[in-house]
Amino acid sequence: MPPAMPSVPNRILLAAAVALLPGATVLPASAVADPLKIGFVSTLSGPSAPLGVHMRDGFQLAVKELGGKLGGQPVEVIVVDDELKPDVAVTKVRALLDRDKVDLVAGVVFSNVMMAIQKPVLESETFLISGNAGPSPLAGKGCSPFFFSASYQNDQNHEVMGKYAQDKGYKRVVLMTPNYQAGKDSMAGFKRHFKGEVVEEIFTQLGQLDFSAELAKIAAANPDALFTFMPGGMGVNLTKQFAQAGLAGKVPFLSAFTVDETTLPATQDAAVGLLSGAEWAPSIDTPENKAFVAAYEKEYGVVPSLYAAQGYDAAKLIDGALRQAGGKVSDKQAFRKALAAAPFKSVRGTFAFNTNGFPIQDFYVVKAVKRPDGKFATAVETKVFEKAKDAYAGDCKLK
Amino acid sequence: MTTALFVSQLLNGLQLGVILFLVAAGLTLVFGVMDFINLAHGVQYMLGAYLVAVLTAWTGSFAAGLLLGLVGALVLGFVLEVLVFRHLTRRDHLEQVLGTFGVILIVTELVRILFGSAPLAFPTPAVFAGSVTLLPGLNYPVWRLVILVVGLAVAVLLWYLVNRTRLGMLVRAGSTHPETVSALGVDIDRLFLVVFAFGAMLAGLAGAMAGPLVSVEPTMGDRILIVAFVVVVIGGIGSIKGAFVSALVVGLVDTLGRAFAPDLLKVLVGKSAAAAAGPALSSMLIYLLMAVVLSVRPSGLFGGRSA
Amino acid sequence: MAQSVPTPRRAAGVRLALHPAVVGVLGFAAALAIAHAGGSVYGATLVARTALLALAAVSLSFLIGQAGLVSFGHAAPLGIGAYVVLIAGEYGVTEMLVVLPLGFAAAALFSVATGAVALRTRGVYFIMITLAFAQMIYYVAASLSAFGGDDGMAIAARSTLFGLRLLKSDTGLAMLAVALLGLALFGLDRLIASRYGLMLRAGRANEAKLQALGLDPYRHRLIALAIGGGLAGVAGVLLANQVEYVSPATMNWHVSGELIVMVVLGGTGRLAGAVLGAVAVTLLDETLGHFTEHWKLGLGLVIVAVVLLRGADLKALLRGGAA
Amino acid sequence: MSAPVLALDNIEKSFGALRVTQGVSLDVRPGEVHALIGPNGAGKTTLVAQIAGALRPDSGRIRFRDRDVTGLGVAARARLGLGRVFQLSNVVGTFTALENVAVAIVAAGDRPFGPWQPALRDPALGDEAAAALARVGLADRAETRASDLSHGERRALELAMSLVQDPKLLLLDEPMAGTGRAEGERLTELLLSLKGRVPMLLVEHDMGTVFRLADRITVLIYGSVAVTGAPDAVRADPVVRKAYLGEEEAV
Repeated sequence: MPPAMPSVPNRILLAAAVALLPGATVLPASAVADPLKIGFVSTLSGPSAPLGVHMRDGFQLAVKELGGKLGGQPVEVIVVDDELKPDVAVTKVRALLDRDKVDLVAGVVFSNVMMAIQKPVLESETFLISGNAGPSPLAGKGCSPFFFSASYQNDQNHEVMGKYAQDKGYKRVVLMTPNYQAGKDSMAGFKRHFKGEVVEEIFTQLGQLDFSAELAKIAAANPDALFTFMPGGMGVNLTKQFAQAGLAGKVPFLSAFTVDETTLPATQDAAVGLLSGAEWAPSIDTPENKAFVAAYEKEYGVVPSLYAAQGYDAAKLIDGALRQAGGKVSDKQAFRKALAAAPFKSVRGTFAFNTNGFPIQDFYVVKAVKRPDGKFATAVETKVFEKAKDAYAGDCKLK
Repeated sequence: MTTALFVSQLLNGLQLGVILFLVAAGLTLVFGVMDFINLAHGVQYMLGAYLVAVLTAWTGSFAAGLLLGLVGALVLGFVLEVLVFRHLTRRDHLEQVLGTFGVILIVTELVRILFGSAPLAFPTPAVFAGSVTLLPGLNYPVWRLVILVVGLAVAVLLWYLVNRTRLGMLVRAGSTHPETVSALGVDIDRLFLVVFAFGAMLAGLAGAMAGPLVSVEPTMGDRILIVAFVVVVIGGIGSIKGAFVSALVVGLVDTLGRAFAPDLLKVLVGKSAAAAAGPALSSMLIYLLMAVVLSVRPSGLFGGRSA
Repeated sequence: MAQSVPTPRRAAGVRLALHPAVVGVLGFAAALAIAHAGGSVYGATLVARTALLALAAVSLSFLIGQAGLVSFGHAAPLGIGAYVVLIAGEYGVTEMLVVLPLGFAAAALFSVATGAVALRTRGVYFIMITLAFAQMIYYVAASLSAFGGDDGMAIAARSTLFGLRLLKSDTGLAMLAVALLGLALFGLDRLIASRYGLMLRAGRANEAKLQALGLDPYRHRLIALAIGGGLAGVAGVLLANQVEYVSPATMNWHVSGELIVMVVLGGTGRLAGAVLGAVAVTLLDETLGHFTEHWKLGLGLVIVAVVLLRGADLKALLRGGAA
Repeated sequence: MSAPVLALDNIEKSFGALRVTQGVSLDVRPGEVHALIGPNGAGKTTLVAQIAGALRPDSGRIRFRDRDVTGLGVAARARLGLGRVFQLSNVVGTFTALENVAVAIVAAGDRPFGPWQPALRDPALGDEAAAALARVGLADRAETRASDLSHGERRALELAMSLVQDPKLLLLDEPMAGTGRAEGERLTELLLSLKGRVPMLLVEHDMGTVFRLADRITVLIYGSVAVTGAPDAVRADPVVRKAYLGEEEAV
């Protein structure tokens, strides 16, 4: 079959190609003219919606920049809101697979949603491109040839802060995360590289509003640093209250997914100077990144976050792979091979895939700053890991 | 050091308590006077925070923003009452639950369309930023003290209004003997309108007070609503005194529970068991409290009437 | 419902054919058949999901509409049923004929244990104490780190039926869900008309009178809670199989609220109303959700409109219009 | 003479500083109609609530059929045979008249959990209920919803509900209140037909009915018993005339 040339009108070419296939006549004629369908799963309602909105906007920005096409193919992106409820997500993903017959599924902010939907998606041998969630089972024993992550493995941004605390020579650290699996994983990730004393592990309620009790405890413990993981609204609450409690500037604030561009518009000055582990920041100095940040700010009026960058990269990854695979995903072997080569320029700079479908990339400590134009953003403070691989790839049997 | 920690946790608990009281007060009044379940009360808390945040940014002054915001919350309370709630007052509780749930969806979604899902900036007013030293080793955020003072002032004001004014007498009578009030020739609909709008304003004030502490986003009212209901029910429906006492108790139990329950468990059942059970236990403490109170006193602490 | 003796009896056949259980089952079966004929796998998914949600709503409607017990914690027995599938699966038990009664029993046990305390209260206090118990079990589930903690966990495999993998396809699951819904509607309807149901309904309508007649309906209500909770547990067993994933999110109070919305939207007077409510909410979600990210605005408007219109005195409106 | 069916011994009840029941003692003998009268605010409603078991007295004892029932609740006393007709008609409004009577039969102990079949299609239950309705003259109203019955009809229905329970004492709380003249007359006839078979404690404002029905009358003033005696003696009592009948005639 002839490879699809980007310059040739694809539909006609594809139609011709399909018509030549034996048995193609049994296909409904409309299927031929149908654009490539991508189901995009994101959290768009509830307190965690800003993360999902950024990820979706990043993805759609890339599609828009590419003229509504990926790999030269016209695409239809069907966005669904998982409401951060696994059972709702599964039902909606089944609709994407069975009713809408999507060719690809992308997105997913939260790991519990990812763990719930990966089964139906991967069992139907549909490719799943994560825009954020990177739970350890998918990186290790449960890895799949149809799964690729355009983000990171969950532990990594926490490991960054552990390594940073170790390098800084901090001796006594307090850890605080919400009481759920990701919180426990976060502490484990931090401790992988941190060898000093953990004075206290504080587990808070998920969605907690008031951190006064915990902050008083931290003040009393007077540690060398605080490491915390408070995604979304919890991060806003904690950051504001941390500043008010007078701890800012006294206790170094090390975090992951707590201080980023989804929360900075709300926390503003209270967050300036706080540190976070990330694989991307708007300040990364590559032409692709500069263009992305500028375009995103122009389009949506806010500074992009890492979720936006990952969404953008996910679209670019699909675009590149489609180009290599001749504009179609039906030859799964070929498309997998194309994806694994990561044929795109990531806004992060270096980006390659490990055997388990997770990226090999650099990780940084970033710091919240107020930019000269008055907007708040994170900026790279220091690079902690170079071309890092996740800790679970060894358990993955894929080659 | 330990004393300082304990005192600061006490203050934290009281401060959470007065915020809960501000939300619960309107809820319990509307509940008591009109036997009306208003799930949308949390939305009014959210609207208060949004109004004050936006108006503060617009006027450049927190005082002006707060004043205008409270007036706005009052007006929105009137509007919602006239548009929806007044048509639900004589209906079955379940219809009220359903109708006000619909209002939550509508208002939350409208706010999302207008302001987006992202949390809004609501900085601490500059005058009240930072913290003061109360005791040696005890630095306490000024804003939290402000909340404490405002909450207690409102409690005193409410006590005066309810116990010393004609309006208050009607409210009290209305919560126990609604037919008597109508028999007195009082327009119960107008009484409800006033009480409702006033309650909405108090919820708005609570939102504005909490704004500098928490993430100001469209669903911020959901969680506080459930806790406010817990407060109202523990205190006894319709009782301002009950709401006040139970708000403080719930605030203290929640805060002290989070602060000390895990450590206490460590001593009692050992470290690993405590690590597993501690956080779950401190999360459910207020619900446990409610279940215990209601099983002993099925109409709450100060409830005269079971609604 | 309870038709009384001297009324001319309709032919038994006609009565059976018009029974809401039969109508409901036929309706769902037709939907399933159409979906199947159209080759839509998702149609079967949708029918399965709607039927199991309808079952949960019907069990709540039995409590609210017949027993007068407004539970704001019905997500708890639903979630318990789901967790039974997960936990039994981890111990190698996957047979539906075992899991289903187990789910019923576990959920019923929870409902009775908490109900024994909750029934001391009335009205809004009852609403809130049921919420409290549901929140507690929610936090317990979220702390079960062996079963995924807050994230939840995928079930090993769907349950088998008679040792066969009949439920692997959503069509099979949908048929089971529809059959169970029909059975529940039929059984509850019988129960409502029985002496027990008569006492239960009298207790809801006028408890003081029932007391004065010498009957304290406490035991009747406890049994109602066991039945309603147990059926929600059955729905939970089906839910876990449909989603193949179990998480504490199922026990969130939002879910309890949504079930109440379904029941009240469809009308509390009849069990069949809950089925209509469940269908309406699922379809609204399905259609509006496809058009706009802000579909909840539409849902809210529909809910408020239904409530306000239902309250309006339509006769008076018509008279006013004619005058 | 046999022991009284109901005996109150020195009942006391206060709400705060207000003593609403002050040392009340009275009894109802087998077969008699004992009327309890008194001006508004005399504490009749509170006393009825204590007899029925809805309120617990602060002190004193209540004996019913030779049992101390002071500590028992409403349902338990009802099961012992205390039938009650409420001041405001108290039936299940959404049920038909027939269903209401069926409720009473089942509540009285006809297998409350019953067999697995529609209750009203059980002839044993349906026929008994229909017969009870016929006895109070409501045979043709069996299928009418109770809320659609007239005031008097609802009273009759309530009476039917009490009678199927084979009561050992009927506690009638102002049965004539709110009924029209003709309805009241029919109800009085009905009560007269029961007289001698079921002992009754009749709380009533309508003096005509009281003097037609009562064997003895107790007058309650300010929470305490002013006088107990035969109708003629009570009518002649100067205290009663001054405090109660005079006032009543003035109205």
